[in-house]
Amino acid sequence: MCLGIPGEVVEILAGSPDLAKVDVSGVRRAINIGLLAEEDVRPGDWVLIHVGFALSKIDESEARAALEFLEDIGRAYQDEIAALRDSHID
Amino acid sequence: MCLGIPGEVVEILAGSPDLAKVDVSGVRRAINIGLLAEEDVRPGDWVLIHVGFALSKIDESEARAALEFLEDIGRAYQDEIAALRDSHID
Amino acid sequence: MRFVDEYRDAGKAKALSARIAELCEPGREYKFMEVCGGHTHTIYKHGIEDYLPENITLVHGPGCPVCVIPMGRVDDAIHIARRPGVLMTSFGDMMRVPGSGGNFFDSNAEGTSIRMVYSPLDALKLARQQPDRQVVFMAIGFETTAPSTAVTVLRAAKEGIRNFSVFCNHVTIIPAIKAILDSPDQRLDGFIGPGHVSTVIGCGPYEFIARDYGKPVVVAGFEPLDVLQSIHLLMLQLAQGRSEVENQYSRVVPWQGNPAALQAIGQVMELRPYFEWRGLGFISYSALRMGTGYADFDAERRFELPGVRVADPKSCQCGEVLKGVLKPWECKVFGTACTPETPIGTCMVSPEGACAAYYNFGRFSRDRVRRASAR
Amino acid sequence: MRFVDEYRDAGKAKALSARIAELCEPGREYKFMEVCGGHTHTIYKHGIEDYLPENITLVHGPGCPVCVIPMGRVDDAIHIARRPGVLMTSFGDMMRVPGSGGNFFDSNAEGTSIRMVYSPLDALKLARQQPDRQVVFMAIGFETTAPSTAVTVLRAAKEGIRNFSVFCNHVTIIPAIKAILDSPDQRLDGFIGPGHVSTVIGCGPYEFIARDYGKPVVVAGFEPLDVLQSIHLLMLQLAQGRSEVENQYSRVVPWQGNPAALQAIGQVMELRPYFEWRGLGFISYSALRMGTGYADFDAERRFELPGVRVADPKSCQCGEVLKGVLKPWECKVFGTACTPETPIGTCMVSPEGACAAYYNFGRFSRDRVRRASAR
Amino acid sequence: MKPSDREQRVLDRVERIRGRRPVVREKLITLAHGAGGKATQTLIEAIFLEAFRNPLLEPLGDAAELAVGTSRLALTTDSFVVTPLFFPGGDIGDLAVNGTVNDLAVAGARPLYLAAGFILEEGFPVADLTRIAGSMREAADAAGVRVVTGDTKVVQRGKGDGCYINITGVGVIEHQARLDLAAVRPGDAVIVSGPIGEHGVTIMLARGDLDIEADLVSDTAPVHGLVAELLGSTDGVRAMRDATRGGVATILNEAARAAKVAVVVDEDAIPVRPEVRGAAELLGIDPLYVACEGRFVSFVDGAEADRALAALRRHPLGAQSAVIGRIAADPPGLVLLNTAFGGTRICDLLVGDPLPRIC
Amino acid sequence: MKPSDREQRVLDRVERIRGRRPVVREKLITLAHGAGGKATQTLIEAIFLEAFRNPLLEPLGDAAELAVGTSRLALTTDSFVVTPLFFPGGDIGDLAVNGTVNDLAVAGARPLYLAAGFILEEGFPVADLTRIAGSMREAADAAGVRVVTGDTKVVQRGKGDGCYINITGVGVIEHQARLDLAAVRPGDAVIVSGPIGEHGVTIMLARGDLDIEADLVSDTAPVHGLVAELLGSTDGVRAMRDATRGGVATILNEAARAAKVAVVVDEDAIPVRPEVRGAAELLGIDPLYVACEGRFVSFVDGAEADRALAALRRHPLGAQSAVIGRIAADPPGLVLLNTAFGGTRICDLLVGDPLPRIC
Ligand code: SF4
Ligand code: SF4
Ligand SMILES: [Mg+2]
Ligand SMILES: [Mg+2]
Ligand SMILES: [Mg+2]
Ligand SMILES: [Mg+2]
Ligand SMILES: [Mg+2]
Ligand SMILES: [Mg+2]
Ligand SMILES: [Mg+2]
Ligand SMILES: [Mg+2]
Ligand SMILES: [Mg+2]
Ligand SMILES: [Mg+2]
Repeated sequence: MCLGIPGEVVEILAGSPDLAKVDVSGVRRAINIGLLAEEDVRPGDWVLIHVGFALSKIDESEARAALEFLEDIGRAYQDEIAALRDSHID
Repeated sequence: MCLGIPGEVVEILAGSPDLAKVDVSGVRRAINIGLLAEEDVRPGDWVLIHVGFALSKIDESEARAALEFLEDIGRAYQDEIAALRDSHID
Repeated sequence: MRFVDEYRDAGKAKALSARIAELCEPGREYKFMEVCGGHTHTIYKHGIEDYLPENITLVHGPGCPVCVIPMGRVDDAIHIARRPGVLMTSFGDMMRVPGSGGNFFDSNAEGTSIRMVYSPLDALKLARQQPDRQVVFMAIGFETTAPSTAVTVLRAAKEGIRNFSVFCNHVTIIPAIKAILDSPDQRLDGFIGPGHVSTVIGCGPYEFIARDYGKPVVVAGFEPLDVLQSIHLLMLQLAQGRSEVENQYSRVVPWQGNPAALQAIGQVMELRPYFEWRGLGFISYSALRMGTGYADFDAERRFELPGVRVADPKSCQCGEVLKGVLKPWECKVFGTACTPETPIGTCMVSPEGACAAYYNFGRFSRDRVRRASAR
Repeated sequence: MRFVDEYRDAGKAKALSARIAELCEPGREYKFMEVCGGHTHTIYKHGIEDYLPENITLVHGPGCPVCVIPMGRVDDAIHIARRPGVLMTSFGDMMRVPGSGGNFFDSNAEGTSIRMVYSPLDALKLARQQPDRQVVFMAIGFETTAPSTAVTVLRAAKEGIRNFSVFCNHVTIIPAIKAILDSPDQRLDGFIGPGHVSTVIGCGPYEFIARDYGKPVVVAGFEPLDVLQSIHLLMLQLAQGRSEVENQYSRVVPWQGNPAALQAIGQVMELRPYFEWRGLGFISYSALRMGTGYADFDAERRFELPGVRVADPKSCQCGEVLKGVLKPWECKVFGTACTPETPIGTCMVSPEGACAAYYNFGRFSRDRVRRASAR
Repeated sequence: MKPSDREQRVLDRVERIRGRRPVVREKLITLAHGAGGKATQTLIEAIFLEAFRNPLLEPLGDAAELAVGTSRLALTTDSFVVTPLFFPGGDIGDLAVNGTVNDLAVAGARPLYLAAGFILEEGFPVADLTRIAGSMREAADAAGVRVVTGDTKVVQRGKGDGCYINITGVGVIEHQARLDLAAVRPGDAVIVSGPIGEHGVTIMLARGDLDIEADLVSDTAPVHGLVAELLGSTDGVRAMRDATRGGVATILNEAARAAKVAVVVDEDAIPVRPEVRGAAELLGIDPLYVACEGRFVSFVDGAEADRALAALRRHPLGAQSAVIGRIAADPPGLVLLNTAFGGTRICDLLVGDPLPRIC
Repeated sequence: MKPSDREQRVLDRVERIRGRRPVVREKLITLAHGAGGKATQTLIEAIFLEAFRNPLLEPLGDAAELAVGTSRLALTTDSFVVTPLFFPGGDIGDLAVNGTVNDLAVAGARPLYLAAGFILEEGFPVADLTRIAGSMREAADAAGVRVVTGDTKVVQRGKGDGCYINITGVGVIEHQARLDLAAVRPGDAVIVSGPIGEHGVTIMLARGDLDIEADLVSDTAPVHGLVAELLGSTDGVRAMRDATRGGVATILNEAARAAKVAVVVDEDAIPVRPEVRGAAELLGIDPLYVACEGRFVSFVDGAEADRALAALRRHPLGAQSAVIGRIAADPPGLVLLNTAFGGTRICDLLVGDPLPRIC
């Protein structure tokens, strides 16, 4: 519905507190962060970018938790596959 | 000072009595003849054209007279040259 | 790329795929609608269906901002662009959307200036740079995009820029979902909820789906593992007999959404009493227009519009595809009269459109592909 | 071509040449000024000097409409053309006339629209066709051309065309001739009178030259035999001790001129109290501007003009060339710094300009040419 | 009938229709006709091929192969209309020379001579022209070719864009191999000579209206040396194409259609610089469709792929060459992409330019 | 010193300065740089020749002569930017093909192959493009050449003028003669292959802003057959040039400069159609500077002039061929015109296009 890309804030632009320079894989653009005025965006934060605006600040702890869950599932699956393989060898 | 070209009136344009189609050696353009309103310009007349306007009607009898004069001078010259040549042969 | 690559891991996909398969009751058919065209795009672009058992069907929903624009609105935009001195701007997505007499590229070929911008702020910048032109921004998109338009208009107002206006075509997602839920020919088992629109509206607005219609909703991210995990969460709810709203995409979507964004929309725009959606017809209170306080920036008021309702071509079945009733290939003109080169319907235009996604990415038989793609 | 080819006959030229030679008093130098640049062009283009004895010198006069335009007027025209929406028009002759910062082509390269027209009526037509542009016609020329401008303005007024105006640079020939006659460094034996300007003003205005200054005047046509015959007529007057105004060009020039044309000029234009001529400086009552009744069509009033007087380049000796005091090649920069590619003075631009005519057509030694051209 | 059978019937019909003779449906030329995708192909086939049809033109290769006397010549032409004229990594001048050299090189020819036609817009700075001519000379020297004839036209302001350059190149084909996209066959390897999309993304950013910055430079370079390295290493090269307008994906589709094979590409094998990927993600475009100006794709006998790759990597321009896929028999005419995620999808021609998008 | 000696000294200095290395003084390109006169020559010599300098380019002929294998090739390129695209007697399509064929023919080559590059403006009617391609095909068939490769670009509306075409031609030189303007020598005859200026005047009138009508059609035609006729008739041909931009006068000046000779032309020997003359008189321009697209000038050993003329006149395209002048030794570098009136004048290069004038 709407293309949104995560980018890292590298600089809050002096003079325009609504604007931050955001880096996406080495390319940079000034992004309007006015919609995150409450969130105290700082360099190092990651934000979701849509049509030149930051729509939300990415919650790194949520991200970590979700990824751990996925990794657990992955690990469990690997174990099962290994078990399956072992059982075949038997 | 001003490029002027003789052209032959081939048609008075219907609806715009100020305009005449004029032919210059096979090329035609509509020319404003308003400055010759007194002259009763008609097809077959020759006019002097300058920047899209007819400035004067060419006076064919004057032209003929002038040319005759030039031809006389030319003929007289030819006669002299011939006489000169004859005198050399002698 | 952080927050991207880690969600494209084939190993974890296989694990999720196995878990999903385990949850399938034999003989039962599952139909989930991904509301958002972004998900449709992800599904085809990454080949997510390759990880799903045959009895899970993904049904493509109405959440493609371009696909729901009716022909008459494209014509209206071209009408405005033809006025002398107008520089029309919009997102690249709109350039190939067919109006009744051609798309924006065709219109430019006939003499208009319709330019792509990356952001509505870029349109405003053009207005600043070219004070002798009337710069119009054709705004499209759901609640995700509307705040950007609103902030841009606020900025234009603050700077006193007089040669800028918005041709507003923002739509709201909830009425569309409701229309689908109320449609008699629909049988869905759950919804993959739109992730990015939820950064603005939050997850609360979906609760009526779980509560009143008994269908689970999982708000999902846009990487393939996000989608796969959301399907897993939906299958879990079904297996456990639950119907709740869950947020798979909690790294990006706050449950409450973005209040500042909602506030900006509320300040600048107001709900239209009704709006025509391509294929779906008129839906009440389903779209936004400039509010009376910002009427000066309303292109619909600044330029007289014919506002003619143009009927969809007879052969077009976009409505059925947008409601998820038909698969793209089931449309009578799919791939023959309607192709990305010569689209009849909007769904064939946007990369998010179900027909375009299927045509561009998925147009082949699974069996032949499996043989060909073996490494 | 009738009225053209019969006046280019080499046989008759030889006859006239012989008659002219006969009239030369041995040891006497004859200097005739052809007032009109059209005659200068004819003289070089057809090689008339090849028919003249060494002791007859033709001196090139000021009658080249382009050559007398001062730099400041070119700059003014460019200034107008730079105003947004302006479409400036003029005759092709003006396109390469140098202003202080380049000519019209250079100006177009920087972004103006200065277009050539064949007739002022064509400029008016452009105004009709492009009502959203301000079409300006830069009028140049002597009394020959002024009636065309006047009639065009009358027509614009009649049609109520509001986006047309004239940047008037018409000049009058008599004050220029008088300035030359009054110049102390001048010794002329007679004048080849300007044929086409005389179609408008007639022959009467030259009588003061014969009467007050004792110099013969022969109003001449523009074909080479016309010029040669006029020289013959001048030589005859001198031989017979007469000084009269004669009309060699009676096929075209009525003695009274064209009253309708004079009336049109009088209706639309008025004499300027003074006007700057390139190289000659300010000459009183020597130029025309829009009359108060047609002020609406006066580009000088419609557009604010800097009206800066730009001094001629130091090295430029156009004034001396225009007065006939210097031969083109006697100018210090002739053919080195000043060439048709990089003209310093206006006389190097127009095909009627003495320097251009000499450079383009006559730049070689008679002796070498006689050997080379032998058939 | 089962739904999947019905689906297959629809898809078969779609493929049949795609094989039909192309027709230009538009009444007016649009930018898409110049983008190198489907619209361009249709225009070329329906109008130019139709009008000019002859066996030398028909392959529509990078260069035509001509017999003159006892020699085999290659002839190619391209007009360059890039905006901006000067961009990080190059300018229209070296771009034009390299582009022409590359078309000759990938046709298997040794580039020899260039003819250069300039269409200048009134008002174009002479200093820029001098600079462009200098770049052309440098590029020509680097590639060992000479500009032997030329032409200059000036068009009115508003009828050009500063400077357009057409370059036609003549080369000589000295090796024995018959390079032809139609010769590609199942089992062949698909090799790309370096990271993709740098030129196109650099140009997009250099235009300035996206306000995006990146440390990217155009990949414009002459590949004739690299090609020579490759051709010298193996006889297994079936065909090569430089990946210009339309990018790598367009070439793969041309191969699939010309040889009636399936091209199967592995997404994670395709070299893409992070900045290119970043810009592409931000704009919603796919680097596979973005132009390169110093990269080419070669189709090489699978058994010779390692040898070919090693040869390419020996050359500095080819250090990041990679085998990105292989040729299969079925489904003919399609390009399939195995995604990094483990799925498979079609990778079709685009209609026009890849457009920045928000959804 | 006598005035005539002083004058001669000035003139000698002028000629020395004219021989100096050309410098482009303008900061911006103007239309004059494309008109084929002095400004064009200066631009080409000061910028392009300076940048690309090599012995193959240096003759700046209609086509470069190249050795490939055992063959001698001719290569020429031209961009066509004519307005209007369709005009009495032809269109940009056949004009482009004929123009290229002619550059090859007058270089003594047999035209073989064409490469065609199109720059189309957004909004250009597809029907017009189809028509143009058709004309090109017909012209190519008439000249026995084939379009073997091409390129299409589309530029934004306002950055083109409908359709620009670049054509590059390749021909083979089979005869032994070395044709070279520098080989022209005193005593040679100057022959023009037909009436001059018809193309240029037709185009001026076809633009419509002069509102002048005439029964004139462009002289666009391929002259390779006529050239073959001429070359077959005598070994005395020193050089040929097609009289395009800048007209016959420009070619004569090029010959005078290249061979360091005087070219002496008789005005009344030059074939000019009455309508061309009429239009030229009305506009104040000289037909000698007006472009033709199907006429060429040849320089032929004076002793062979009759034979050459007879050969040319046998061919329908050359029926009105005429000897218009001859070569003299002095003054070198100048073109002299013996006027019909019996005088003599210089006939120099123009700076830019001949401009309609009123004075
Ligand atoms: S194939 Fe075309 S017309 Fe049919 S539903 Fe899809 S987009 Fe609409
Ligand atoms: S040479 Fe140039 S500066 Fe000197 S008088 Fe002639 S035009 Fe004027
Ligand atoms: Mg190529
Ligand atoms: Mg090519
Ligand atoms: Mg190429
Ligand atoms: Mg050329
Ligand atoms: Mg431009
Ligand atoms: Mg030529
Ligand atoms: Mg050429
Ligand atoms: Mg040519
Ligand atoms: Mg190409
Ligand atoms: Mg245009």
